[in-house]
Amino acid sequence: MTAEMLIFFIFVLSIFLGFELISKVPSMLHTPLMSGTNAIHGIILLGGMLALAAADGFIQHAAGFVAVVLGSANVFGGFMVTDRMLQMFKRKK
Amino acid sequence: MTAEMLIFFIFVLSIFLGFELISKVPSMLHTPLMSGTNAIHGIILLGGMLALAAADGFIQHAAGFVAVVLGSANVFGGFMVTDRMLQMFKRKK
Amino acid sequence: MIISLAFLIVSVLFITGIKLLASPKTARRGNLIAGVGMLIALFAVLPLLHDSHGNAVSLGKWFLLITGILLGLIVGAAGAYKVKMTAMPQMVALFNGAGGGAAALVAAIEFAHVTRDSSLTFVVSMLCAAIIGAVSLSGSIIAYLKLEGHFDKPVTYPAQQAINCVLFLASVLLAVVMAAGSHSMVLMLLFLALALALGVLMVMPIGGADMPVVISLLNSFTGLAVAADGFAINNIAMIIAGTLVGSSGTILTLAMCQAMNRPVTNVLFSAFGKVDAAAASADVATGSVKPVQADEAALLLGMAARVVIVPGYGLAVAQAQHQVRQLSDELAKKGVEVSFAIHPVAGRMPGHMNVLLAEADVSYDQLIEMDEINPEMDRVDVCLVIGANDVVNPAAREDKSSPIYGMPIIEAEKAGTVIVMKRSMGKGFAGIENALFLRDNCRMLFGDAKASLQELVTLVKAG
Amino acid sequence: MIISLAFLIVSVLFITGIKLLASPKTARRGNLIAGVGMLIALFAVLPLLHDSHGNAVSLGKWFLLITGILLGLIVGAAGAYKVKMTAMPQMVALFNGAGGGAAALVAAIEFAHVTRDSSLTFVVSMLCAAIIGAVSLSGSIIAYLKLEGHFDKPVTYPAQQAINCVLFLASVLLAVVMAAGSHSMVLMLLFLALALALGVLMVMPIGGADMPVVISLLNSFTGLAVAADGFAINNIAMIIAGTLVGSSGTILTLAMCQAMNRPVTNVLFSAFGKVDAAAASADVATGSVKPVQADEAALLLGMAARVVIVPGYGLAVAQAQHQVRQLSDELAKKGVEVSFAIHPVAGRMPGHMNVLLAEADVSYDQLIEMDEINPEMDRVDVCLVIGANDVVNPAAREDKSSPIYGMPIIEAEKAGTVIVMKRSMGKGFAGIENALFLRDNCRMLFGDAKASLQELVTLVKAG
Ligand SMILES: NC(=O)c1ccc[n+]([C@@H]2O[C@H](COP(=O)([O-])OP(=O)(O)OC[C@H]3O[C@@H](n4cnc5c(N)ncnc54)[C@H](OP(=O)(O)O)[C@@H]3O)[C@@H](O)[C@H]2O)c1
Ligand SMILES: NC(=O)c1ccc[n+]([C@@H]2O[C@H](COP(=O)([O-])OP(=O)(O)OC[C@H]3O[C@@H](n4cnc5c(N)ncnc54)[C@H](OP(=O)(O)O)[C@@H]3O)[C@@H](O)[C@H]2O)c1
Repeated sequence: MTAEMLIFFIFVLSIFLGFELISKVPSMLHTPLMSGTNAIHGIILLGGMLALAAADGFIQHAAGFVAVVLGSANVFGGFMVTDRMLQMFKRKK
Repeated sequence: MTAEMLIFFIFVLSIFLGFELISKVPSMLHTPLMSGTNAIHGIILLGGMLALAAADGFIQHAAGFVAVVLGSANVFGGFMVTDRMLQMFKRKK
Repeated sequence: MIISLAFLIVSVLFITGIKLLASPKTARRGNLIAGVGMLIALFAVLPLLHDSHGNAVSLGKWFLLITGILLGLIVGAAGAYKVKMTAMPQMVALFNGAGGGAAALVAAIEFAHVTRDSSLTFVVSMLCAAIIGAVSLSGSIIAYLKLEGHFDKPVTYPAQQAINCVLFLASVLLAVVMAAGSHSMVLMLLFLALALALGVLMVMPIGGADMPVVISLLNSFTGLAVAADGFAINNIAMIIAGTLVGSSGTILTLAMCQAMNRPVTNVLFSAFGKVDAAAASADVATGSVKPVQADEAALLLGMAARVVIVPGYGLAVAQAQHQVRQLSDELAKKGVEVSFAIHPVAGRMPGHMNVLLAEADVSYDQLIEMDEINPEMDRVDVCLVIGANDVVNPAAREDKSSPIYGMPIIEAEKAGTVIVMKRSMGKGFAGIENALFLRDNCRMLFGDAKASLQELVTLVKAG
Repeated sequence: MIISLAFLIVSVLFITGIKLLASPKTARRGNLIAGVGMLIALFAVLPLLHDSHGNAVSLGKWFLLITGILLGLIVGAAGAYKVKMTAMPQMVALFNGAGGGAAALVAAIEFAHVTRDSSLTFVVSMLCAAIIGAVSLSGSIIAYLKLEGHFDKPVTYPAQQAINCVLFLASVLLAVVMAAGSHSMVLMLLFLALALALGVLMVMPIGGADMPVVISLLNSFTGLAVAADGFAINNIAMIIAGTLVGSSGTILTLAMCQAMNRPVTNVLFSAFGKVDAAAASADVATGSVKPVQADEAALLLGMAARVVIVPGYGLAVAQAQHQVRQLSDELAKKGVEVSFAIHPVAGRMPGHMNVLLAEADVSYDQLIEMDEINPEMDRVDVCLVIGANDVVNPAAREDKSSPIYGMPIIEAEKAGTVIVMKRSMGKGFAGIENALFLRDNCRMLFGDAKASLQELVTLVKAG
């Protein structure tokens, strides 16, 4: 089987896994969960880094730089804001 | 990434998926579920068919034939016995 | 090989993180675990970096890379720690937009590297990443602005569905042209512009209170865009992480709509709230409501054995979370059993009441979910409804013609006495009358929630 | 490409099937969907068949293939439709053994094709498939024999753990030798023989009543063996299906143990039931038990407003499911509200009581799960315990030193009157006394469940 096909299998399995992982979340966790998964797609930062590294010429450099900044804000801001939200759900002493 | 590595990814994702799919089954379904998944690993029949097709010499043919018979019994018997079990769980009219 | 294994570990950490995030006790740990996964991913990608000729990355580029990451970190951290608790959804919208924008930019840069030999899968995944990422970017910005209150009402205009359709078809056409071999950068820019416009136009007609749902949807969009980028640049961690977010985000969006008992299509396409918004502010219900003064209400509360407080959007508007906690403490001192009944869509974002009360340090053992409190409601002496309206509206159970018919509610009317605190007979989010206020056992305590609560606290303390 | 897509569809159907199997309403559909997946897989593999030189398969081989499949189908169908309802676990054990055997054989045949150029992954996966498959085969056969009652007691012998360890290490050693390059078929046969012995020795010491757990574990073993075969022969559908069964089977095994409140290690390694088996049959409890005659019991039942029946292993032994249903029908005719309280591990396999009562056409609306009935038990007039013992033993809640302490039980003792139907003061599976029988509100109706029930039916009808 081609690598492309195998990757497609991985894609499909991930879809099902994503569905299963989230079934039946209590509604009070909807916002933190949205925020937490939001942080995870910050992995686009990797894409930004790869693109910036391979950039040629001013425009590509500029675009790559912006992508890295945005991706980095997504990752770090995302995890931090989620943590702050979840910190509030602590049980009283 | 090598195809072998991709397959390993698929393996790991399937493990997680298997875990997630079965979380929180009511105990009355334990036996049918055991029986149903038992039927699914009957897919070894495919392995038996491939092995028998590629067999050389008497011993390999014999072993392959036995593998096909066992695999086929696993598949067909498995699905049928599960269906018979589940048929009993019907709601009365 | 080692890098691949690192990405496998990253994927497993993300999966575990999401799983733990879905349960209250482990949620925080889940977020940390996913964060560790992300750090590993950041280091694992370093050996893969190279310039367009396959050579090692120059010092200048390293400088750019590190500056960019640090800049993002600073901006992100500042946003995350400065934002007020109740403005969290805005923040999430912005971070999501950032991710979408990054995904679109990465796709555009990769597009510049497309040659005649590039495979179709490569080009198509890039085009998908570009359009979805750009829609997510502009959509998130509009969602942010709406949540900040910059558009009072859903913006509607004639034939909006038709215009969106035309826009969408135009971008698909453009995509086909590009996939067929026209790799001009001008077309790419046009394509991105169309996508940005599409994002704006899609979100503009949706009511501000539905923004949490929209953000959740755009969140799953960004996930898919990241996965598509992952296909294009052949990075397995991006594919898996993006897809997980894409599919779990979709389920989450549906779960949010379900909690409001509205189909997702209704949220996205019906400009809910538009129709009734005007009526809601002006119209004051008539009928025999029985007002109550603060001193009598304090008496009723002080004598009760069991009080259930139903908080709603008005409590958040009044920023009275600390006052309600004081009241609950004072009552507890008098031996009254106080608990909070939390409706899943009270307020304007899922978990709004939990976050609000948590800010005032209300223990979550005191919070009871709707399904648990309803069967016990007839054993409750006083039900104190603070700034909630739709979530206690009996029409949801009784009136088939009501727009909220079928939505599960907190059955406040079953309690011995119901005291409703709000400023007027104003309507709630759904813009409909509430027959609860006319019931025999219901008394209205008019006024801003914060002021009234303060008064109650003083009276209960004194009494 | 098309074949790959077919296997993708097969995987999706298996995933969906397993998901649906996990919920009572959709379980049957789930099984059908998985079955459709299997049929697609069977056709998708046909284009991949070729002989060892890569040529098309000869007619003779097609004949063998088809005969083999038909033979398996006939044997499987005969087994599936002839078996008695209560012998289902035996049947599942046999089918599971068949799968394990097939996996081991496939691995052995592939081993014959190993050359100097074969990759290590290939050889290692094959060796894994061979050992796990063979263990599953022989283990399943022993489990089958135990369930059929061929070994009365768990077979224990000195140093069994040590012997198993030595056997296991020996096979690992052999595997290392083979992986290192000795591809002799003799070694392979020795390896298989060791694995078969290991399977026998692992299952022999385990008590017969724990066989459902063992079968579930061996089921997940077979899944893993199939996945390993899939790695070796590079078939993605086998990898995914096998792994899904392997991991879901593991979870299922743990869930079964949890329902009995015993750690899985205790089930597998402690020869539970052995120690107490002797005592259980001889010892008769003393103390003041209050026997009751059938006529008085019939009176009590007839006058009750609400009766809850707790069926147990004894009902299955007596094959009295039809009689109990008649009794419930007769009582219902008199206006008595009758329901059945189902303990998760009543009987000797999970769901045993459900299957048993379903056979007698008891509607599953009448079946109530343990957690639901317990809070209502004090509003029940008569609790009729038929052939159940451990699952109503209050020691599980009260006596910290009891081996079943901590197991959730059906709280029969809370009912107005408890009537226990059994043959003697004999102990149940756990081999311990039951203080319930000595309670003031408990009356014993001694005798075989079938006979006693028949009597009760006649008396209730007449009365
Ligand atoms: N949670 C979510 O994720 C989400 C998302 C989108 C939509 N929604 C919708 O939002 C609604 C939530 O219901 P709800 O009962 O919480 O709120 P609501 O129905 O919107 O009612 C809020 C009430 O609070 C009162 N109020 C406003 N400011 C106040 C103040 N300063 N002091 C005292 N009272 C004040 C208002 O009445 P006065 O003007 O008379 O004071 C109003 O009737 C539901 O319809 C839900 O479907 C929820
Ligand atoms: N369900 C599972 O998956 C599973 C698996 C493994 C182990 N187990 C274990 O099995 C036990 C099940 O509990 P249980 O309460 O159902 O059964 P039990 O505790 O084993 O008791 C069965 C009782 O039925 C009586 N009996 C036997 N034959 C009878 C007949 N012909 N007529 C009337 N009574 C008869 C016996 O007493 P007399 O001899 O006095 O008649 C015995 O005390 C639990 O300990 C559980 O952990 C269950």
